[in-house]
Amino acid sequence: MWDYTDKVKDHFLKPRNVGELEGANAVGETGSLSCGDALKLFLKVDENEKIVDATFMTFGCASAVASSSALTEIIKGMTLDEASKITNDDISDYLGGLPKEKMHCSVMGQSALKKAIADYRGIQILEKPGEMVCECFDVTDLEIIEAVKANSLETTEDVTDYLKAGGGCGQCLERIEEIIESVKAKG
Amino acid sequence: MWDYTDKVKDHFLKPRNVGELEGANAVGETGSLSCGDALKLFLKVDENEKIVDATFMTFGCASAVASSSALTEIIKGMTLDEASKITNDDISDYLGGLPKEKMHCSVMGQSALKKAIADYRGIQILEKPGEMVCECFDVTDLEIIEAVKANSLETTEDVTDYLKAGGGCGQCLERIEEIIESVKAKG
Amino acid sequence: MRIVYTDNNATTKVADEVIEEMLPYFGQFYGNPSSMHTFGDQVDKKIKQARQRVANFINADPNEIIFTSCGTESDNCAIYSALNAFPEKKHIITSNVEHPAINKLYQHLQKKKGYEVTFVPVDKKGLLNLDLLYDSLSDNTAIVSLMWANNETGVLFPIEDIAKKVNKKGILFHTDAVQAGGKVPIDVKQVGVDMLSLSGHKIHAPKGIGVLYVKKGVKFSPFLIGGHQEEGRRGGTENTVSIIGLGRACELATEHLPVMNTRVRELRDYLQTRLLEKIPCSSVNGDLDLRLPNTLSIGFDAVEGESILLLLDREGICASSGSACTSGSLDPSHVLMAMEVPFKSAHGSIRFSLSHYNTKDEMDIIVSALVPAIEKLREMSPFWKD
Amino acid sequence: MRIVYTDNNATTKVADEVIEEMLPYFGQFYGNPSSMHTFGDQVDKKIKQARQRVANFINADPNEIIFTSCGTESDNCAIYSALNAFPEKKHIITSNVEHPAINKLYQHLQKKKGYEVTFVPVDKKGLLNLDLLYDSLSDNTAIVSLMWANNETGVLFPIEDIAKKVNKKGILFHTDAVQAGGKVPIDVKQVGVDMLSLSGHKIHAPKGIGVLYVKKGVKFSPFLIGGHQEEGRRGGTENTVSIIGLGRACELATEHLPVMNTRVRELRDYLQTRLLEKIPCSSVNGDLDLRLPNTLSIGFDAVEGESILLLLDREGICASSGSACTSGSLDPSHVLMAMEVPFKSAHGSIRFSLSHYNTKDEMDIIVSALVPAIEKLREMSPFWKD
Ligand SMILES: Cc1ncc(COP(=O)(O)O)c(C=O)c1O
Ligand SMILES: Cc1ncc(COP(=O)(O)O)c(C=O)c1O
Ligand code: FES
Ligand code: FES
Repeated sequence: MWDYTDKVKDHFLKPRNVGELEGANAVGETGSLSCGDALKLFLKVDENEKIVDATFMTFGCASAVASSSALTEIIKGMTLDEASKITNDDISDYLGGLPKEKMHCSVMGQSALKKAIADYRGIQILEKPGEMVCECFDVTDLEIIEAVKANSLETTEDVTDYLKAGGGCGQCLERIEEIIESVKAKG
Repeated sequence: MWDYTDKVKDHFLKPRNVGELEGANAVGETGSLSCGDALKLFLKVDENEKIVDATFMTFGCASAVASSSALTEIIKGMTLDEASKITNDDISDYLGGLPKEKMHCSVMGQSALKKAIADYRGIQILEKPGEMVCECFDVTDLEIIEAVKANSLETTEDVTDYLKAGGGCGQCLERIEEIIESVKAKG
Repeated sequence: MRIVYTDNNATTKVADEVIEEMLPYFGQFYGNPSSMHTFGDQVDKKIKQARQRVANFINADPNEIIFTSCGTESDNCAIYSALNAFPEKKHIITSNVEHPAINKLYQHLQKKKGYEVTFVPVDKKGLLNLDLLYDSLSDNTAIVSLMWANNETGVLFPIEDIAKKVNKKGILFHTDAVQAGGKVPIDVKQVGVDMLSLSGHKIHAPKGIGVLYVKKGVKFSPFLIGGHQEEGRRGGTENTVSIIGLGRACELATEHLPVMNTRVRELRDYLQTRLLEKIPCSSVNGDLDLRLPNTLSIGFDAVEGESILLLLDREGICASSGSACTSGSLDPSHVLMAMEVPFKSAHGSIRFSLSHYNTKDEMDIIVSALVPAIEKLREMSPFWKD
Repeated sequence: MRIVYTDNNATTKVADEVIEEMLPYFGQFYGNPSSMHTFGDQVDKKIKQARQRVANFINADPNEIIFTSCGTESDNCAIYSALNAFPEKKHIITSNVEHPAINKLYQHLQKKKGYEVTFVPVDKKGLLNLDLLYDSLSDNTAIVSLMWANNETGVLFPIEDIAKKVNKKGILFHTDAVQAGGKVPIDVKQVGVDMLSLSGHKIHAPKGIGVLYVKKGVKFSPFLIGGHQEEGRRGGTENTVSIIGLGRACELATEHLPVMNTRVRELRDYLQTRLLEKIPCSSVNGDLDLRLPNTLSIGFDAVEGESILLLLDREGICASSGSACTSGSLDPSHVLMAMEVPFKSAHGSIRFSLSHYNTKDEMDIIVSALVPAIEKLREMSPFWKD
């Protein structure tokens, strides 16, 4: 079982800012039903690009709920520029840390926020090309291939050092190793 | 551990007729130091070929000692003709049975007796040709090859049914299987 | 806090009677059963008794029983033994809803050892596609391994019929009966399987003891190579205490089998009815009839399993989502996916698995805890209103 | 009858402290450590503690510890893992005095799997021929496996020196430390082995629990394939109770190590001196110095081991002849044969192996029983007068 911090448990059991936000003028969605984790983030942004309110709806595990709840607390009162600098580590730190198997939940928060900001600013975010390999750190096969080639990476540990990929739950390590080997095979 | 009958235990702890027999006129020896089991049987046979006394010296496990002790008790008073009909089963029965892993001890008794009788009668017993495969029942590889060929035996169970070999401790089963297969291979 | 334990397909409480039987063999009768002294020999005798008890449990002969270290070892051992017996056959068959002890092993054999593997699919109710199974049998097939009862849904496969058909073709048949043991009667003579796996900790014996039944005459090759233990079929000093415990547990399991099929089944059905009644958009996974009497796998739309479990945990209720083995993974259980349970309810599926220790009272506690938990999670789910 | 137990290399009494530590985890805290509830999680925490305790025992990191079902599984797992890591290498090395868990496995690999095997011989004192060992290392060598201490004679191999030389060539090195554990200090960081096996029941934990230490960075492939337990390195629900017991046993073993080297060694030496003094034509097997402090293998000319053991058994004395694993065989132990102990005394060799539970009093009981026993057997031996 996961070792959740008291902060995570608290935000899971008593999530802050749950529900749709009336009058929201920015929405960011990430994840899906099939993934098992999904987050919909609602922001109300004033004319100075300040986030005056934020709510969320989450489908997922305890840390997904807690990460979403934490995210809304963190960004309320920030400007969009400030908020755009928020990383998954900030979310995880706010909660006193997440089990490594659950790091992807904080990544999901960061990603929904990015999308909401883009939504407000009318920018379209392109889906990353390639196939998702590391869900924990949102890294695709193309990114790994590139890194392996560019830096002559030899082992999965090298890849983790460069891209974080594989440094969470470890589910993707086998796939990363395959990728390294196929790159090597092609010379 | 072996399940020795009370009779076996009794004959091991209080063996009858131990030691060299003064005035013995027939001696049979079987086994050796390297085998881990050896029996030297001494008989005093009178002019009517009656066994008037019998003693033994044994190196070996409890059932070897008990089998030797039992053998001397069984044959005392018999004529050589009667004694020559004693089989290992008689020895084992006398003791209320032996663990299957220890059947070879009773075979050793039978074999020493045969040799002692031959010694008295001045007959020379030829060593069986071939290599010993089943120590429990004193069966050589040549005997097994012959039986397998003559009767188209297919399995180790078949061999055990025909020759007893393999029906004791089972140590030789792998070797028997090899022999069957090599016979088959040669067609 | 009062614990309501309904996770008996994951593991069970060691019965008091079993503990009592085992205790003297730790510090008092601790001899090695292979030893040449009475002190070790008395342990050997006790193990013989346990072997007989286990044999009685499934109507086998004692020398058809090999003690292993767990259900997983029994499964691995059975498959490797078959492959060694028929080294020239390169095709193996199983279903797509097996426990990882078979499923992962088959994947390994497929990916790393060049075996051709048929994963026979199940339908939406979790029932095996028998036509596809029989069509896939070939001269090249070394072994068919199919679970007797599914650990997640409790769905039963028709092992007796399958064993007959597979045997008729001269192909070895193994069944993983780890979840069937103690819940449905097992008679190996009647069913006619070649090999069968059991695990102690699913029937109130300790964790870390398993059984592989190998039918007399079936060619066997050892998995653990070492000393002469288990008649040369498994090296390693015997786990004496757990073997002795397992013997007793098998006796108890036989005694409790009728209760399983009556009182435990009624409790399960009661829980099922109440939950379906009280929680909208909920649905049972797996065939309602061909199912273990103690198992309920139930899906709740638009919510996620771990969250449900943690809310139940706060009330002292122990259950599981998917198998206890899925950790860190975002994918819903491969069993529910194989049954094509929609994502919407697959992610929110919970397994309650009962034992004869459970009471009606406890079922009511579960219902009272689960209704508000699902409500709360649905309120924050982006998929609930859709 | 009072039992004098001097067969501790075969197996040991489970310590009272170990039983106490284990007991609550049978019927009270019986959850599955993988479960998503606090009830299972508390067992998981306890297992983490046990893993740390085992790691401390040999100065390893907790994630270098894999729990297995016995020493034999640890040995088998280590070798297969190495072969999988280097599938192109077809040569493996061991000694000719290993326990069957290695010896039989190597024979199997030689006969059935086409491996070239070097069995490095020992001399008359049981010491390894290091020149031959080093000469046999080649680019084609997948693994070298050598026992730390011999189970029959107690003779120690210079594992640290060997590990250095083998590692320098980039070859994997495994040591079977099943008999070394608790008797001599083990520090894997200092010794630098890649893999190391332990077994619980040799250090006052239950039978049926083992450890494989795998150094960080050493490529590993699982032997038992199944669930994600042991970080995916061994499938199968954890043997929770025994793991917890083993953790405690490791703590105790560290505490008792000084006693092993003083009081137990003195007892062994006392027994040895008295027997050599009182029984003519007796001789110690194995090097007198490079030897475990608790082990005495002593041969008596012209008599046979089983008979001696049965006479000792009548006085409640537990010892063994050769390894506890030789059953039904007429051959003397392969260890004594490898040392070229003459048949005359090899067949009549007895192993006494002590623990800290033994007393001087017990040594005297053994001497008093053994002297007349040997006399009696020699009287009826055809080889005694020669
Ligand atoms: C040196 C050695 N290795 C391995 C083993 C096997 O350990 P286990 O009986 O736990 O499988 C033993 C003891 O039986 C042993 O003495
Ligand atoms: C169907 C099935 N097979 C095999 C196993 C493996 O048993 P064990 O955990 O004893 O290895 C389990 C349970 O974990 C199971 O449910
Ligand atoms: S998917 Fe978890 S570390 Fe990559
Ligand atoms: S050697 Fe014992 S049965 Fe053949």
